[in-house]
Amino acid sequence: MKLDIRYFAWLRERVGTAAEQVETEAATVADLIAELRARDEGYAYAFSDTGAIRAAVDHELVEFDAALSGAREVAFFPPMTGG
Amino acid sequence: MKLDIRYFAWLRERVGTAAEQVETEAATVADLIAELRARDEGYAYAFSDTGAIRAAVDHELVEFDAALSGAREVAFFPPMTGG
Amino acid sequence: MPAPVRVQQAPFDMGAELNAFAATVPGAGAVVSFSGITRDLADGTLEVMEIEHYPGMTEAALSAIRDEAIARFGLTDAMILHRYGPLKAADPIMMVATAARHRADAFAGAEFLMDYLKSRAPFWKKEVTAKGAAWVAARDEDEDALARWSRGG
Amino acid sequence: MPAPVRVQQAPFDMGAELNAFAATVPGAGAVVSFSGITRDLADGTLEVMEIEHYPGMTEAALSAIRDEAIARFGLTDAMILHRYGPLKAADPIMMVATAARHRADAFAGAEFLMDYLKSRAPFWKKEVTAKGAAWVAARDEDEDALARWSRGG
Repeated sequence: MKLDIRYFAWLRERVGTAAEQVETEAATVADLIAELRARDEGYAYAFSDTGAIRAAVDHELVEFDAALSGAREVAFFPPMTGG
Repeated sequence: MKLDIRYFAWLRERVGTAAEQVETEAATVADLIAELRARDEGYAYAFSDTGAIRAAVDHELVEFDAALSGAREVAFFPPMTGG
Repeated sequence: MPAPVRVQQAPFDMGAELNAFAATVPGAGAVVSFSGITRDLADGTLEVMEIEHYPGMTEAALSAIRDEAIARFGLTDAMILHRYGPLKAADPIMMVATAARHRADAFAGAEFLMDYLKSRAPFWKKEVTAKGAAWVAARDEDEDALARWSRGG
Repeated sequence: MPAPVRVQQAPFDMGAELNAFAATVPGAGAVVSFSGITRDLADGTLEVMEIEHYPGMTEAALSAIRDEAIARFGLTDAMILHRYGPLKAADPIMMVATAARHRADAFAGAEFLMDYLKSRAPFWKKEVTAKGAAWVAARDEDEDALARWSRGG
């Protein structure tokens, strides 16, 4: 399936792009992270501390075991600091 | 000693005056209440439920056992309802 | 700069008060305001809400409550404004505002001000309808609300 | 009437926002506002605070938080406004306001909104000085503050 991926804050800076489209068969967010991390050193570094990363699927915060079936957009970012 | 006494809210309405000056030897607020209550039926009624009455001496909330020596103004009123 | 404690009969503009307060709190990251508004009776018959107070004691009590809140929560600043006299439904009655570096202190300071002001500042409300007038009774909840500030300092 | 959830780059006037909000909450006796203000660094060197957000998700998250607060505390109404883009020290960043019949719900609703918004709305802050830029780290206290809302319902 095709997935739009978006990156924010220091995760965006580390992977070097704000958005990309990937072709993937990842079943869960965790699977997708493993795929991305295997790409190159930049991605491996960006995703090295998954405790400091949050994920959203189609604008909804999810845990890493969330399924990707039917998903259109996945986003990765550090813990939020609004307010 | 001479004391200015002030009444507020329904206590004022029941005693029928907002302020008066009294000559008293009352040692405490409780003594003063006893003196006032003994005056007439209106005062007796006004001070019948002392649990519903608060007192201030010289603008400071006090308990009924507070001493009156040196006091200039004593005020009686129901529980406050500001805000 | 308006005085930090005001007791007045005149109406006030809560937005203008908030802006004036927020303009004078350098270094604060959090500003909280509370505004109390005259509520109509359940059956919509309120003609006037009369607010009586004790001139002299009122100002002293509000100043003491403000000083205590600033010291206790390390507030950058705090203000209290309270009206008296005849009010109509939907009229603003009073307002407090607090400023602090962080939000927890600004919120706690404002709640502390309100809890003390409700039960310790000499104001009394009387609801007047076509059928007569009745003094508003103090609520047990308001007295209970004070108790939380003596726990744990 | 302004939209109850707004995400914008433009500055806002917190006093005007408070007045506009308070004008539309009939029956409420209590209105609480919280305004967040950009704080300078301890050594006064902040040049810009950059706020990044996730368009689309931000609005959805804020709307969901607002709906939850209204339902949970029986609020008359609630509003949330949050800026993004480059801000300077002392610039207002964001604001929430709540209205309820009684003060306890208005305060709790505003604190709930702030606690959720801090850790659950997709905003990220970056502090820029002459020496470089640093992303603001999430504070453990902010995550802890969320926990209180799951106790006791």
